[in-house]
Amino acid sequence: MTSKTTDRIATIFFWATGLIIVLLLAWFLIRILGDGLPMLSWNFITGRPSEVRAGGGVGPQLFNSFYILFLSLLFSLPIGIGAGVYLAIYAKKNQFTDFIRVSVEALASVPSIVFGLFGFLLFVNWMGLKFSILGGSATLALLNLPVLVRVTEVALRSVPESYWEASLALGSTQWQAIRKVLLPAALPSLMTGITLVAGRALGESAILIYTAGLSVSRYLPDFNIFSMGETLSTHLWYVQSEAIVPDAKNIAKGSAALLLLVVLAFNLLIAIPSRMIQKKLSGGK
Amino acid sequence: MSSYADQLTDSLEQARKEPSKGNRWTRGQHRNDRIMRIIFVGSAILVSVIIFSIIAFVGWQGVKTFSAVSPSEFFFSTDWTPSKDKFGAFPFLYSTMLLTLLSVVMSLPLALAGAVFMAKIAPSWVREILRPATDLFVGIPSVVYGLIGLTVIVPFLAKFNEGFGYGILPAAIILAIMIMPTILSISEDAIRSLPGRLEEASLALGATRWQTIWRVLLPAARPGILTGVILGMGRAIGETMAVFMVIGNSPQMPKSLLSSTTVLTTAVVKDMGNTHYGSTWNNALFLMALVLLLISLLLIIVIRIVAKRSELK
Amino acid sequence: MTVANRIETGTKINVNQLNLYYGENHALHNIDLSIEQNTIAALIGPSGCGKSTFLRTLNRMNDLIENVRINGDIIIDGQNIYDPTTDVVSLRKKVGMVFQRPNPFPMSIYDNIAYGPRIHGIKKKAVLDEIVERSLQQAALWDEVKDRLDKSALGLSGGQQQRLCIARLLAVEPDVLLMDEPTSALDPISTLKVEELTQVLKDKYTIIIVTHNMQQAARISDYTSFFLNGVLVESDKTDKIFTTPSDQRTEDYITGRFG
Amino acid sequence: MTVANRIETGTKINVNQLNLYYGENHALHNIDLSIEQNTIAALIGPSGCGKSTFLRTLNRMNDLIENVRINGDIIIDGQNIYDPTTDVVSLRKKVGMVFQRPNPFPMSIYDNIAYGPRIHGIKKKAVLDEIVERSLQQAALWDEVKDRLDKSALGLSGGQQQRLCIARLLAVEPDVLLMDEPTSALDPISTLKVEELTQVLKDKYTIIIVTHNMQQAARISDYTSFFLNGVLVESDKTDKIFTTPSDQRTEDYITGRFG
Amino acid sequence: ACGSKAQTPADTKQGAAPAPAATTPAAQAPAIEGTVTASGSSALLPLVKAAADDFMKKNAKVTINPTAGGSGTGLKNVADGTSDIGSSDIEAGPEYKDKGLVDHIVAVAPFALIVSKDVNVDSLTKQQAADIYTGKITNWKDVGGKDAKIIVVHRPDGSGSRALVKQIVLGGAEFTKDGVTQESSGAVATTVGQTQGSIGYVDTPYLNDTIKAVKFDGVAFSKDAIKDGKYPLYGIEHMYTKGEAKGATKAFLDYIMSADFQGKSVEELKFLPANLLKK
Ligand SMILES: Nc1ncnc2c1ncn2[C@@H]1O[C@H](COP(=O)(O)OP(=O)(O)OP(=O)(O)O)[C@@H](O)[C@H]1O
Ligand SMILES: Nc1ncnc2c1ncn2[C@@H]1O[C@H](COP(=O)(O)OP(=O)(O)OP(=O)(O)O)[C@@H](O)[C@H]1O
Ligand SMILES: [Mg+2]
Ligand SMILES: [Mg+2]
Ligand SMILES: O=P([O-])([O-])[O-]
Repeated sequence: MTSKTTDRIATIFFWATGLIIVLLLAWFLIRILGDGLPMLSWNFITGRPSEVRAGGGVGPQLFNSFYILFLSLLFSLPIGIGAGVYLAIYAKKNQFTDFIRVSVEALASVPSIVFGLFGFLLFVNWMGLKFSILGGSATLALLNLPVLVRVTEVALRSVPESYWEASLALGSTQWQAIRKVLLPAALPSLMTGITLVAGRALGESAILIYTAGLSVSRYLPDFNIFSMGETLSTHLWYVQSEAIVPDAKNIAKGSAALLLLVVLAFNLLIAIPSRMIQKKLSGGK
Repeated sequence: MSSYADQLTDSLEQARKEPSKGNRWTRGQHRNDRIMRIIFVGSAILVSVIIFSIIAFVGWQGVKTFSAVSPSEFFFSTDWTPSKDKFGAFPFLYSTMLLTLLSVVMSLPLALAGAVFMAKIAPSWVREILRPATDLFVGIPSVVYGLIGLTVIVPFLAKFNEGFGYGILPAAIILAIMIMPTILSISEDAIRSLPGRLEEASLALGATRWQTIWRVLLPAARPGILTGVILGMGRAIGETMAVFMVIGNSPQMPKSLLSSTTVLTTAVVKDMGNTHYGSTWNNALFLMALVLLLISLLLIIVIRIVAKRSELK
Repeated sequence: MTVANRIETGTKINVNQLNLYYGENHALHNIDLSIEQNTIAALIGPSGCGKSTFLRTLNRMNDLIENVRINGDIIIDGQNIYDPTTDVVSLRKKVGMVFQRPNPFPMSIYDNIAYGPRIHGIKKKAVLDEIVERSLQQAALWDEVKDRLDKSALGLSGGQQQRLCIARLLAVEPDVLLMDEPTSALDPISTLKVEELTQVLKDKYTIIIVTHNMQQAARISDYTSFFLNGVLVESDKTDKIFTTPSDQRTEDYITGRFG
Repeated sequence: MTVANRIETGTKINVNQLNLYYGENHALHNIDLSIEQNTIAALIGPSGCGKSTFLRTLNRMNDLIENVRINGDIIIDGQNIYDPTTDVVSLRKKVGMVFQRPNPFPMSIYDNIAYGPRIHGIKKKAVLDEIVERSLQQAALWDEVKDRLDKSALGLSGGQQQRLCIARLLAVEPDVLLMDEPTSALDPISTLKVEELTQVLKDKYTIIIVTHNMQQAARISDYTSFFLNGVLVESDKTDKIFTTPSDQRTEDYITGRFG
Repeated sequence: ACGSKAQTPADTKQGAAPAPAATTPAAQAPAIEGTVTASGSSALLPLVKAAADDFMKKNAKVTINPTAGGSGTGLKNVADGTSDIGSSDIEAGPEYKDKGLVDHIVAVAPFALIVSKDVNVDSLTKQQAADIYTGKITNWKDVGGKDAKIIVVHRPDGSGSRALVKQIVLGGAEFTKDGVTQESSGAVATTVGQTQGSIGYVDTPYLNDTIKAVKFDGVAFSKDAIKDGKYPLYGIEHMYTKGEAKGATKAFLDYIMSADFQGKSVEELKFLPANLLKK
């Protein structure tokens, strides 16, 4: 076989792989959305779940998904960004920095079930929060934290060094340079990173089953952080495994589709402004 | 001319008149700078505190198991019968390893080929489609993967195994898809971040694209690819819900790839809710969580070694 | 104005026995140099000889790099800038820097120029407006950009960007301008504009410029210093260096034997 | 050997009305140029004028870049290399290239040199051994590395790496060597070695070299072409270009009025 | 102004009691408010959920959060205060002796052995069922069916149902480790429904038409069969509180025990009233 035939075969093979990946995704999407979209109705999306009879909705779960996500980001963003800024900018190459870096990587590698256990004992039991939105979002924040640190660090590092030098050479303090130049310039990639974190958090179930519980408040929306907070993905788990409502299968399909749509929408919602900022920053180039 | 000189003296005079204002502002900025620095360092320290409290906590709770169960029983016995005080966790460890390896092996060809395709072959518009597509794989919640495993893969495999489709194989298929984007995107970055001059050098010597990829790019990107594989492994080891739905959950050694078994994560979820805090059984579950944690940390160390080696080169 | 004239105005910068190490790498060896007020000093030498490194010691930008060790004195306006009590932030305000590649911030032209004054506490719009206009005019850029001040600075051409960076620097009213190959990324016409600009600016500022282009050094500078492997080989009036250098290595370099 | 001598050996490369566009950017305008066998042709001009772009059209390295459009003819040994039937892979084997920054593969010195022969199907150890030794000797590197052939090529100094890249190229036995600023990242001594090497190689190869350093062009080349903004301003014997250029712009450039 | 701020909450609290009474004359007692969490037995879950639905309709300010997790989970959660009510199909074990748990027997929950529809066996003796679940019999032909492998579906160790099967059917012997374990009764029903040749056990509320309940020792499940002692597969459902129930929790338990709920809803939900066996 000549090297040129090999090359041609390899090229075909690589294109085929690309195609397989796309087809695989398309199959997932068609399967999930195809099965689930017909289940979606206004009533399903906003309605309260029915425990025994068919025809309930997932309104509170949808609300809780976002509420818990919001709270967990509220806890983890400041710390995550803070630590990320430290690593990207202040950290000297020394043992302390290495130590922090290893900690972040270690935290990132913790299996979510371990976070679940930790949150369950720390927040649910010891701190007496019971199964609650607060307990769930605090634990989820631990999961988000290392990813946010990394995202921040990477985003800041990808800002050209020249901005940093230019600002300091004009006599700014480091904090001024970070706040006025680096963070704004890093914003688009920061936002993309946060979207990924959010997508992951929206889909998380192992952690929340143990900390936020599998039931919802009777009120919608209920902003009480101490009420139980079943989310869409834990609801999906619950419905497919133990629900007795006759339409459990349909609810599962609908929830899966809704969950996917939410993640998609979230990506779009953040991607668009982040593209716009990017465009503005780069002067339309 | 004169107006310019006037301006200059004006501004100088002004500076002399209000030196304190500028100073106060500068002092304030310096203070802010110091405060923010403390905040950043504090945040960084907090991250360390969190991971150490998790390790300490899980470790402390898990190690208590050894007051009732010998380490050799826990790690090497295959008999897990808590009602008879038998806590042999070997089947879980074994299945975890097997499942992880299998899912990486299944995932790797697709992920690597996809990475090469996206980094070097696909025209940019195809890449623009593929990149968000692989991100979307990450966005699909694990429960949904599990659901598909349960409703599609398990029944399908059942056709070939006397009606039984649960076990490591369906779990590995699901995991292979779940970790594919991780391996793919990290490998792609690794390949893409290779200096373009390597590729140029090879092509300029009359190598075909395939020869360049196979002989130069992939070997040069090996550390990055390895990192991707290890991170993918980490994900596979830690995945819980999707695996739980398809693996069968029997506390026994798998007799084949289609035989009900349990991995560490699912062993923990299955019983954590209903064992009493402080009981040996419960402690054993924490010990499993600790083992999971240690395996994950070990993988991190491996990554760092790999990274360091490639740095030295 | 002749060179002799300007020497009388006094020494602005005095470098004594400066040594700099990047970790193990001894990058600057016993540099002694003094630079007069309101002159242009050019630093030349082959790649890697330490020109940029030296330039960056003058506003302590090397502080940002890890593992840098510096000893020796640099005295600017009678004050040793490596004294522990020196406020680095105000030093950098006073000794401004223009980089090889234009590095405007990803903001509007206006905000780029106003950046410096703002971080130094000026908030009044009217004052800022005035500073922006004055700085752009000084940098010979006002006419080209006055109608698009709110557009991103990244939309400017390379040469415009470089003049913007100079304007941005002038807005904080420095005394000394450090320029590290300010034209090497620019086309010939932009280069010419920046060169002309330096000639105007030297009436108010002391300028130190690193350049690879010996003709440029000859054209614009009053004094030239030749570096080689971290050593300051020779420093003298520019016409002297380019006509009758005292060191053989200088001669080899300017006649293109290497580099 | 004089220049006149060599012209008789015939035209190796003939470029006719070559135009190249990077998307909207018209980077090369109607280039006409012919290059004689066994000579060294230097391409000079300010940064961004299209020297590298032109060089890379000669072995179709620009094919790798998206959105490049090329028209016009390039005829090497009587064959139009932009003909659809041309085999790019064998073209590149014949027209080899050395880059600005040395780019050895992250493998052993031996494997670097053997890479080319191997991809062209040579497997026998004995043959490879011989090729490696011969190529390294031609590149004047054999003595320095013969005891460490199995060590990583990245451990060599910059100058050694560049000669390694030349040796690697010689191992595939090209006809034409394209060199894009091969010494600009090297120290003076390494530069000298590479320059000497080109003088030896021109007996067997046709060499086209891009350089920023006009003295280098004057020292080593037989012909010099001056590019400006994508236009080939002037092309002639090197001594003619450097003494009595016919175009004002060439004169301005070589006397350092810009660039 | 300072004083009034401090007083406001007290005022509203006092005022809160009569207010609903005025607006909803039907309500006789002062309005109950609060959140009650109930976790535990998945067998009992349908009943708790139904009761919670009804109870919340009657009490506009109460949220009941019923979840499952298994009997073990319920006991554990109520003991450590994570839940207000812990439900279980089995009595709390000795480890809960000193936790101050108070038992409320709320219903009798019959369960059944279920098989997938392709299994042509309608009845199993206790011995056959025991042999299947201990792994001695692994093919349906050994119990009169066609030649097909038996796939057993279990509940996890913390499940009350599993404990009951172990106690009633296996006589305390150990389960085989083969087969599939599912988190909850609902999942067992689903799995058996979609897996050929499978057998499992679920509480009768989970029976549906994708699965088939087999007779036990020739007796099909019915209220009378249980009452007469002919059908032994049932559990006594307990709801535990930590200490005596108070407030909303008490009201909720009272509602479940009320004649109204016990008399009608319990049987509608395919459970049997708590006092069935005492009569
Ligand atoms: N951040 C750094 N860390 C370590 N070594 C450095 C660093 N920056 C420069 N060096 C080394 O110091 C020496 C002088 O570098 P410098 O950048 O000052 O040279 P230069 O004269 O400005 O060269 P060029 O003309 O290429 O800009 C070089 O050997 C370089 O490798
Ligand atoms: N890959 C590319 N895509 C788009 N434009 C390019 C690309 N490469 C070069 N150009 C443009 O083409 C023009 C010529 O570039 P080229 O690299 O050939 O110049 P050069 O003479 O080699 O400069 P230098 O001396 O800096 O290497 C420049 O305007 C450059 O911006
Ligand atoms: Mg420099
Ligand atoms: Mg070039
Ligand atoms: O969930 P259980 O009813 O079996 O404990």
